[in-house]
Amino acid sequence: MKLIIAAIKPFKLEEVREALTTIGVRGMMVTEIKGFGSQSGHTEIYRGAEYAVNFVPKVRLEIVVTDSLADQVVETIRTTARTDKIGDGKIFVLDVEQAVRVRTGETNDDAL
Amino acid sequence: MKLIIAAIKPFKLEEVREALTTIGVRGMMVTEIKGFGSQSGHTEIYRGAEYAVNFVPKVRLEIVVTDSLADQVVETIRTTARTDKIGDGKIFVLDVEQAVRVRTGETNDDAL
Amino acid sequence: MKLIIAAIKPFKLEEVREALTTIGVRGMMVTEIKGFGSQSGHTEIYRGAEYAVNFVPKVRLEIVVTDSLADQVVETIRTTARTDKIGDGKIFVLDVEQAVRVRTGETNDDAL
Amino acid sequence: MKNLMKLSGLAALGALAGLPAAAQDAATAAAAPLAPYTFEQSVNNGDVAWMSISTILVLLMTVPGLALFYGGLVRTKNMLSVLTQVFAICAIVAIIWVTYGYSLAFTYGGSLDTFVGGFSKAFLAGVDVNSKVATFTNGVYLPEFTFIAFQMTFACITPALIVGAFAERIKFSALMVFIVLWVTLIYFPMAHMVWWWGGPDFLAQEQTAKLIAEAAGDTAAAEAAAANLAANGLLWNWGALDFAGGTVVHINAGVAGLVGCIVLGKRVGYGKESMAPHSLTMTMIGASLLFVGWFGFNAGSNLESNAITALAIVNTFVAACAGGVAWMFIEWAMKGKPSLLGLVSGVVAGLVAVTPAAGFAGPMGSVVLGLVAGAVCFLFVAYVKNALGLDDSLDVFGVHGIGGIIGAIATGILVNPALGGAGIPDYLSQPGTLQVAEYVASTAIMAQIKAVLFTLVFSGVGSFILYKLVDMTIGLRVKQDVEREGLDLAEHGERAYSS
Amino acid sequence: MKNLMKLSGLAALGALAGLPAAAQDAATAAAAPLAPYTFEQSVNNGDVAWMSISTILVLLMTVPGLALFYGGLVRTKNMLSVLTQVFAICAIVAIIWVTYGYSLAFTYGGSLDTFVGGFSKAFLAGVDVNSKVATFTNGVYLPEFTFIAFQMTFACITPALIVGAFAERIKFSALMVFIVLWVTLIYFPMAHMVWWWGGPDFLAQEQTAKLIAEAAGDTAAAEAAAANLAANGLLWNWGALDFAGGTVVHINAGVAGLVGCIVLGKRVGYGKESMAPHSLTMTMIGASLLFVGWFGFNAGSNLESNAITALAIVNTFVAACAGGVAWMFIEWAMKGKPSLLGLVSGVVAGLVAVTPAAGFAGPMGSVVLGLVAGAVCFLFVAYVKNALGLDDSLDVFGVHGIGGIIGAIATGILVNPALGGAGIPDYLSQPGTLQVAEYVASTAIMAQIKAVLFTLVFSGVGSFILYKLVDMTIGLRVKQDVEREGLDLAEHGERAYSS
Amino acid sequence: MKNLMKLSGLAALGALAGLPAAAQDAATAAAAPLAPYTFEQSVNNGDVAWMSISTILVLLMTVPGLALFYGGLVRTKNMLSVLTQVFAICAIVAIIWVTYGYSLAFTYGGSLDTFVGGFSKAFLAGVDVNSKVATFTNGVYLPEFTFIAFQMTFACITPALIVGAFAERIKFSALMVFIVLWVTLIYFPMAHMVWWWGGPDFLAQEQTAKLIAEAAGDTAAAEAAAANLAANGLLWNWGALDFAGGTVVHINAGVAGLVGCIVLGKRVGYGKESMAPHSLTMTMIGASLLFVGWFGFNAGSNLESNAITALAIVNTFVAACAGGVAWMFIEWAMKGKPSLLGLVSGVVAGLVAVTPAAGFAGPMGSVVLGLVAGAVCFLFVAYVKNALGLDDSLDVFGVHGIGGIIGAIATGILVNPALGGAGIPDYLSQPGTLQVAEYVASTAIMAQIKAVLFTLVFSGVGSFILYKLVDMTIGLRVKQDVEREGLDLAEHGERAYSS
Ligand SMILES: Nc1ncnc2c1ncn2[C@@H]1O[C@H](COP(=O)(O)OP(=O)(O)O)[C@@H](O)[C@H]1O
Ligand SMILES: Nc1ncnc2c1ncn2[C@@H]1O[C@H](COP(=O)(O)OP(=O)(O)O)[C@@H](O)[C@H]1O
Ligand SMILES: Nc1ncnc2c1ncn2[C@@H]1O[C@H](COP(=O)(O)OP(=O)(O)O)[C@@H](O)[C@H]1O
Repeated sequence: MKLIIAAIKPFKLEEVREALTTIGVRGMMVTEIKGFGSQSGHTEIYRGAEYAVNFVPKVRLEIVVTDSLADQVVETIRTTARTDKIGDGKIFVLDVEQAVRVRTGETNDDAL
Repeated sequence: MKLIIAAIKPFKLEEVREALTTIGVRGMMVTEIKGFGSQSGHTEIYRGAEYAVNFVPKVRLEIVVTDSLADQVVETIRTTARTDKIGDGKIFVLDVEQAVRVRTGETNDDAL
Repeated sequence: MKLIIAAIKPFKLEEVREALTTIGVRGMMVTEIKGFGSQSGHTEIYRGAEYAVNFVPKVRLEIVVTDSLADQVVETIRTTARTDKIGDGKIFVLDVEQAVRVRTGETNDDAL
Repeated sequence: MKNLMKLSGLAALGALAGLPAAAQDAATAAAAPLAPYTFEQSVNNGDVAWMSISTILVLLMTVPGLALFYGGLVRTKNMLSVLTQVFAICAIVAIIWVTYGYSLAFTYGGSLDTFVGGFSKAFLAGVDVNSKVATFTNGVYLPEFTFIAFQMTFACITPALIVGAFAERIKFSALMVFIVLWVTLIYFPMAHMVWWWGGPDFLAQEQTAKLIAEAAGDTAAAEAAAANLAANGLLWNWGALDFAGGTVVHINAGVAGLVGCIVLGKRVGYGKESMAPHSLTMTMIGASLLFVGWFGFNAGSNLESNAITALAIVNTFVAACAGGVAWMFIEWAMKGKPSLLGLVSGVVAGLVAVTPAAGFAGPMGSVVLGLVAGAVCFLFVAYVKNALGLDDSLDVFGVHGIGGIIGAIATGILVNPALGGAGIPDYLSQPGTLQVAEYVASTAIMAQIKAVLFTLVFSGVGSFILYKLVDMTIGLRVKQDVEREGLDLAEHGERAYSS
Repeated sequence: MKNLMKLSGLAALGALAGLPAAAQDAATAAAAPLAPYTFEQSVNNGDVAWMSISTILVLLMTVPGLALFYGGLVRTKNMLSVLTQVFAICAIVAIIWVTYGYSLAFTYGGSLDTFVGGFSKAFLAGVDVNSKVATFTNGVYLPEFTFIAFQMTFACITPALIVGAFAERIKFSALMVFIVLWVTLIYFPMAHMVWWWGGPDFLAQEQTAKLIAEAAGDTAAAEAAAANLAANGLLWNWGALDFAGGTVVHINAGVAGLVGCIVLGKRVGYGKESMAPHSLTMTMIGASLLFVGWFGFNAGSNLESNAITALAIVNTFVAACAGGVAWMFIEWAMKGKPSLLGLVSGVVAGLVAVTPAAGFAGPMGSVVLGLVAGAVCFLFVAYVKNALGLDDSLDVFGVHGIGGIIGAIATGILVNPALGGAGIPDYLSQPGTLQVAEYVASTAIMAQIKAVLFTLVFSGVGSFILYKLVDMTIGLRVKQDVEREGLDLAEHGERAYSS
Repeated sequence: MKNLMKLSGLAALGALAGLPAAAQDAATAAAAPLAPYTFEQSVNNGDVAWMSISTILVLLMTVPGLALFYGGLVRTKNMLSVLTQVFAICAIVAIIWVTYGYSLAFTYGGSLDTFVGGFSKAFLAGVDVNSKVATFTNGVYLPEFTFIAFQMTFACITPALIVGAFAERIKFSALMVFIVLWVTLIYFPMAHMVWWWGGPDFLAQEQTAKLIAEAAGDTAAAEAAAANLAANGLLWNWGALDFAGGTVVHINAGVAGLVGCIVLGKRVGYGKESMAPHSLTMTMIGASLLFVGWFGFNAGSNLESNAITALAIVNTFVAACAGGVAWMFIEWAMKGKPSLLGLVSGVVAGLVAVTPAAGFAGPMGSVVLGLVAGAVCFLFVAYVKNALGLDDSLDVFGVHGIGGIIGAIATGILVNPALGGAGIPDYLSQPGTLQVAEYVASTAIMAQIKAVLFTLVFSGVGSFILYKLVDMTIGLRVKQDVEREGLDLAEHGERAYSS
C-alpha cells in the first residue's frame, strides 16, 4: 500500500475528492495547513506594523491506497488540482507497511 | 522505528491517549482533520442553499515507536477507539528511518 | 528523497523556516498540532470544574528533500529549534518513493 | 366588585404593610370631614423615554446578551442550539404575551384574582393609545402600551434563563412546548401574584372611600372598599417586596432550571470529557450586555425617571461590581487564579441579588449584598453543586436561584432606613401621598422568606409536572448520537463557524 | 412662494388624504369668523432624550449591527471587507450629510421641490442651537440638530444595506464612488419626495389662511396658501404612508441591491463551492442589534416620546417576533429543521415589513404582518431566488425588497381603524388639531402601490445607470484571483482572525 | 468659607474667563439696586432619562466596548487577560468610587481644594434621593445619584484605557494595585482640578452677593464672596475648557500608558514575531460600541437633554467619521491599502479629539478636527512610534494621548463663534443667565495649552512614581515563559476559545 500525501489549493479540494472517488478511492484524511514554497505569501499591515506572511493556505490530503491504484491516484490529483499557476502543489508517495480498519479489524488492502 | 498514523473519532481521543500511555507510549502528535470515508457526512442548509458536507471531523494521531512496540500500539488503538459503528477509523503503519530529540540530540529509540 | 517530520515549539517556526531556506530547502508543509510528550500540559478551571489538558501546542513541519540534503535539514532544525527546555520537539525521517509537482508534472528531485 | 377599574403597576411595594398605622392616622384625619379622592392622569415624556429605553435594554439582555452569555459556555457544536433556543423563546413568548399573557398577568382575575388574571385584555382588547397605567407616584401615569412592552421583555427573558440548566441535551421541539406551558401556567400567575395591585391613586381612592364610609357608618360601602384594597396578587398582599423581579424572574427560573437538569439527567461524557466553554469572549460580551441591560430591568422597574431611578442605577452598578470582585478574589484565594469567567459570573450573581432590592436598598447596602452574593454563589457552584452531582450546565440555579434567594431575603433587611434603605412604602396612611412605613425587621424579613418559599414550591412542583408531561409525550432529550455530534447540526442543520 | 418657511418633519402622514373632508368641514367651520393661526414652538427634554437615544440606536444598527449580520454570512476571507464597507459607508455618508445631504433632503428645492431640496443649508448654514423643526404634534418642536442627527443615521444605514447583495466580489474603491453617487442622486431625492412636508403648524397656518382668503374672496391669497399646502415631496402628496422608511430605506436599498447583484454577476464558485456563513454567531449578534436598534428607527420616527412611540415599540417588537416564528416554522416544515439563520432572517423580515406601518397599525395587525413577511420572504429566498438564478449574496432584495413591499402595501390596509389601526392622520379639517380621516381602502392601498412602483422604478433605473457608470470607469468587480484569495487580504491587507 | 454649599457640576466651562467683562457690566448693572440672588432647584424627568442612558452608554463603552477593542488586537493567548483587566478595573473602581472616590473628586477639599476634594461624602454620606447637583443652566438640577452614577463611569473607563499600553505582559496582581493607587492619587485629583466648580446658581448667588457687598462698601463680605467664586479646581480657574474629559480622561490615560510601556519594556519577540491582532472582528465590535457609547460620554456631559446635547451628538458623530475617513484615506495613499483597523482607529482618534470640544465647536469645526486627528494619529502610530522604538501595544498614547492633545488645543480655537463655535460661557456678567464671553484667541488657546502641559507633567510624573513603586514591591512584569505561553492560561487558568 502507498500513502499519497498531496498539498493542493484549498478551492480544488471538492473537485479532487470527487475525481478520486470516481477512480475508486474510498477514504482520505484532509488537513488545513500552511504551505511554504515558491508561491510567495503576502504582507499584512496593522497600524503601520508590517508582517510578511510567508505561508499560503493549502490543503493536505493523505490517501492510503493499494499499490495498484497509487499511480492512478497521483495522476488524478495532478490533473485535477492543476491550474497552471504557481503554488498548485506537490504530491509525495510513501510506502505503507500495514493498514487496519478499527471497526472490523480488517487489515491491509481490505482495510482501505 | 515505526510511524503509526491513526484516524479516530474525536471523543475517543482521551481514552486512546490514556491506553497508549499505559503501554509505554511517551509521545504523539495530534491533528484535527476532516475525514472522508464510508461514514457519510451531513447536509447543511443556509437560507435554502444546501451544502452536502462529505467530511466528518476526525482526530489523527501520529506516534513513532520502536519496532517492538508497534504491534501493541496498533492493537491498543484498535480496541480502544472501537465503537462498532461506521467511521471508527483506520490505522496505518510506516517505517521510520531516523528519529532525533531536539533538546538532547539523542537519536532513534533513545529519542522516543 | 526523504520526508522529514518535525514537531517544534510554535514560536520557533519563523527562525527554523529561515534557517532551512538558507540551506536550500524550498518548500514545506506546516500544521498546528497538539503535542503529547514529557512536557506537561496545564490545568484549566471553569466555575470549579477542573480540566487537565495533557496536550501542548506544537507546530509540525513536513519537508521533503533530496537524500543528500536530509541530514543537513535534520541538523539545522535540531540546532535552531533548540531552547534546552523540555518540549523542544522531535524530528523523524521517512523514505519517500516519489514526488510530483502538480503544476509542471516534474517528478522526484526536480519536483522539490 | 363590579366596575373595579384596576390600574396595573409594577414591583411589590408592600402597600399593606402600612395598614395598621394607616388605621390610626386615618382615625385622626377622619376628624376633619373627608372628601372623595380625585386625581388627574398625567403622562411625562421623560418617563416614556426612560421606559422605552428600559424596554429596549431588557431586550438587549435577552438577545444577544443572555444568548451569548450562555452560548459562549457551551461547546462549539452546541452554540447555535443555545442561541436559537433563547431567541425562539423570546419570539414565541412575545406573541403569547400580546395574545393572552399580558391579560393573564395584569387584569382582574375574578374569583381567581389572588392567583391569576383573566382574559379581558386578550389580544390587547380595549387597549389603545389613550389607555394608561399607574406608576408609583400619585397622578403619574404611563401609556399602557409602554407598560405592555416593558413587561413583555420580562416575560421573554425569564423562560430563556432556564435553558442554561439543561443546555447541550434538550430536544428543540420539546423545549418549545415546555416553554409555552411554563409561561402560561407558572410565569403569568407568578407575575400576577407579585405585581398585580391597584396603583397609588386607586388605593388612595378606595382608602378614602373606606374612611368616609366608616365615618358615615356605611359598613357595606366600607367593606366593598376594603375588598378593593385587598384585590391584589397573593404575594403582594403578603407584603413581599420585589422591586424588579427577584422572585418572579430569578428564583422562578432558577428553580425551574434546577428541576429541569435533574429530570433530564447529566450530559453524555459529563465529568469525563472536557466541556470547557467554547468562547469565553462571547460569554464576556454576553455578561457585559446583561450588565448594561440590567439597568433597564432594575431601574426601569421604577416606571418613572426620577431620583429613585438614579438610586436603582447606583445600586445595580455597585452590587454587580461587588459581586464580580467577591467571586474573583475568593476564587483567586481558593483556586489559585482569578478567572474572567469567575469575575463575570460574580457580576451576574450581584445583579441577580440586587434585583429585588434595587429601589429599596442604599448604595452601601448594595455593595454588601453584592459581596455576599458573589461569595455564596461561588461556593455553591464550585463546591456544593459538584457535591450534589448536579449537571446544571450553565449554573442557572447556582446563580439565579441562589442569588435570587439571597437578594429576596436581603431586601427585607436592607430596606431598613437605618441601613441606608429607602424604607417600606405606605400609600394608605395619608391617601394621595407616599409615606414610609415604620420598619419592623421580623415582619419585613418574614414576608420575604414566605415569598421565597412560596416561589420555590410553586415553581418547583409546577415545573416538575410540566417536564414530566412533555417527557412522556414527545420526550425531552435528544439521542446520544445527536448529543455527541452536537445539537447544531442534528437539530438545526447548521454549524456556528465555517471557514 | 417667497418667504416660505418650511418646517421639516418626518414620516409620510398623508395629510392630504384628508383634503376632501377638510373642504367640507372647513365650509361649516368657516361660518364662524376665522382668526389667523398662531403657534408657539415648545421643546420637551423628554422628546430630546428619546430622539437622542433613537439616533444612537440607529447607529448601533449600522455599526456593529448590520456589519455583523452581513459579516457573519460571508466566508472568513471576506469578513473584513464587509465590515469595512459598512463602516466606511457610514463614515463617508455622515460627512456628506452635514455637507450637502441634509440640505438636499430637507430644504425647499425651488422649482425642483417636488423631487429634491436645494443647497440653502449646505454646510448646515444657518442651523444653530436655537433652530427647531416640527414634529407631528402642533406646537411641539425638536432642536434642528436633533433632527439632523437622527436623519443622518438613516442616510448612513440605507446605502450600507445594499452591500450585502454583491458581497465578496466588489472592488472597494468602486463601491465608495458608487455610494457617493447613489446617496446624492437616489437617496436624498427619495427622502425628500417621501418626507418633505410643512409640519402640523405650517399646514394649520396655511389652511387657515386659505379659508380666510376664500371667505374674503381673495383668490390670489387663497391660491398662494394652496400652493404652500401642496409644497411637499411627490410621494407625500400622493398620500403614501411611510412611518419610518419602508420605501425610502428598504425598498430603495433592496432594489439597488438586486440590480447590483445582476450587474456584477455571480461569485466565482457560486453553486459549486460551499459558501456557508463563516460565523452564525456574528450574524446572530448582528440580527439582535438590528432588532434592538430598530426601535430607534421605527419608534424614533415618531419624533416624540408619547403613546404613539409606545405603540410603535409594541408593533415593532411583535412583528419582528412573528416574522422570526413564521420563517422558523415554515422552514421546519419544508426543509426539515428550524435553523437559527432562518429565525433571525425572519426577525429582520418582520422588522422590515413593519417599518412603514409602525405607528399606523395595531399590535394584532403587526403580528399578522410579521407572519406574512416571514413566510413570503422565506419562500422567495429559498425557492424563487434560486429559480431566478440570482446571486444576491446576503438576500438584500429577498429580505429588504420583498419585506419592504409587503410592509408598504400592508400599511395601507392595517392603518384602518376597523383593523385596530391608528387611522390616516388629517391635519387640515380642523387646523391646529390632528384628526383621523375617513378610511377608504381603495384610496389608501392605491397610494401605497403607487409609491412602491415609483420607488422600484426610480431606484432600479437610477441605480442601474450608476452601476454602469462606475463599471465603465473604474470597474466594479475584483479580479478572479483576488476573489479566490479573499478581499480581506487583497483589498485591505489584513486578516480577520489570527492566532 | 464655612457653610459653603458647593453644587457640583461637570465639564470645564471657564466661567471665569468672563470675569473682566463681568466687572464692567456689573458696574453698570449695580446702578440699579441689586437683590440677593435666589433660585429654585427643578429636576426634569427628561434630563434624568438622558443622563441615565448616558451612564449606561459609558458603561457599554467600557464593557464590552473597550475590552473588545483592545482584546481583538492582542494575540489569542492573551485575550482573556485583556478582558479581565478591563472588567476588573471597572468593578474595583466603581466600589472605590462610592467609597471615597466621588468624595475626593466632587466635594470641597478644604485647604487642598484647588487640587483635590475631601472625605465629607465618603461612603456617600449624606446623599439621598433628595440630594441634587447643578447642571449648566440656572435652576436646572439633577438627582445627585444620577450625577454620581454618570461620573462613576468616567472613573471606571479612564484607568481601563491605560492597560492597552502594556498589554500582553503585565502581572494581573501588580496591575490591580497600580490602578487602585492611580485612581486615588492621579484620577480623582485631576477630576477635581478640572470639574469642581460651584454651578450656575452658586456663581450667580456669590457674584450678586459680591456686587451688593461692594456697593455697600462691605469689603469683608465682598472678599468672602470673591473667595467663594474662586473656590474651584485649579484648571477650572485657569479657564481651561474641557467639555467631556479631554484632559482628565484621554491625555491623562494616554500619558500614563506611555510611561507604563516604557517602564515595562517591550514584549518578548517584539519586532520579530508576528503580533497580528487575533480578531479584528472583535476590535471592530469594540470600536463600534465605543462610537455608540461615546454619545453618552460627550453629550451626556451636557447634563441636560436640550439643543446643546444635540449639538454634541452631531459634533461627536461627524468628528468620529472624519477621523475614520482621514486615517483610511491617508493609509490608503501611504501604505497602499485602506484597512479596517485604520478606519476604526481613526474613528476612535476622532472621538478622542472631539471630547473636549463636543459642546463648544460647531459641526464643520468638528469635521476638520476629526480629519486632523485622524491624520496626525496615523502618522504618529505608523511612523513616529516605531522611530521612537515604543512598544505601546495598542497605541494608547498614539490615539488617546495625541488625539487628546489635538482636541484640547483645538477646543480653544473652535469654540470661537466666528468659526461656528458655541462661544465661551460666562455666568458672571449677568448673574442668573448664561452669556457668551468675548472670544480672545490668545487667552483661550493659552489656557488650553497650560491645561495640556499640566496634565502631561502631573500624570506623567505621578504615574512614573506609582509604576516604580509597584515594580519594586511586587514586580510589574510576568516571567518570559508566562509571556510566551500567554497570560490567559498562566494568570487566569482559562483559554478564550475551545472547541
Ligand atoms: N519540499 C517540500 N516539502 C513539502 N511540501 C512542499 C515542498 N515544496 C512545496 N511543498 C508544498 O507544496 C506547495 C506548493 O509549492 P510551491 O513551491 O509554492 O508551488 P509549485 O508547486 O507550483 O512549485 C507549498 O505551499 C507546500 O505546501
Ligand atoms: N484510504 C484511506 N486513506 C486515508 N484515510 C482513510 C482512508 N480510508 C478512511 N480513512 C480515514 O478513516 C476514517 C474512517 O473511515 P470510514 O471509511 O468512514 O469508516 P470505517 O473505518 O468504519 O470503515 C475516515 O474519516 C478517514 O479519515
Ligand atoms: N513518540 C513520539 N511520536 C510522535 N511525536 C512525538 C513523540 N514524542 C514526542 N513527540 C512530539 O514531540 C513533542 C515534544 O516532546 P516532549 O517529550 O514533550 O519533549 P522533549 O522532546 O524535550 O523530550 C511532543 O509534544 C510531541 O508533539
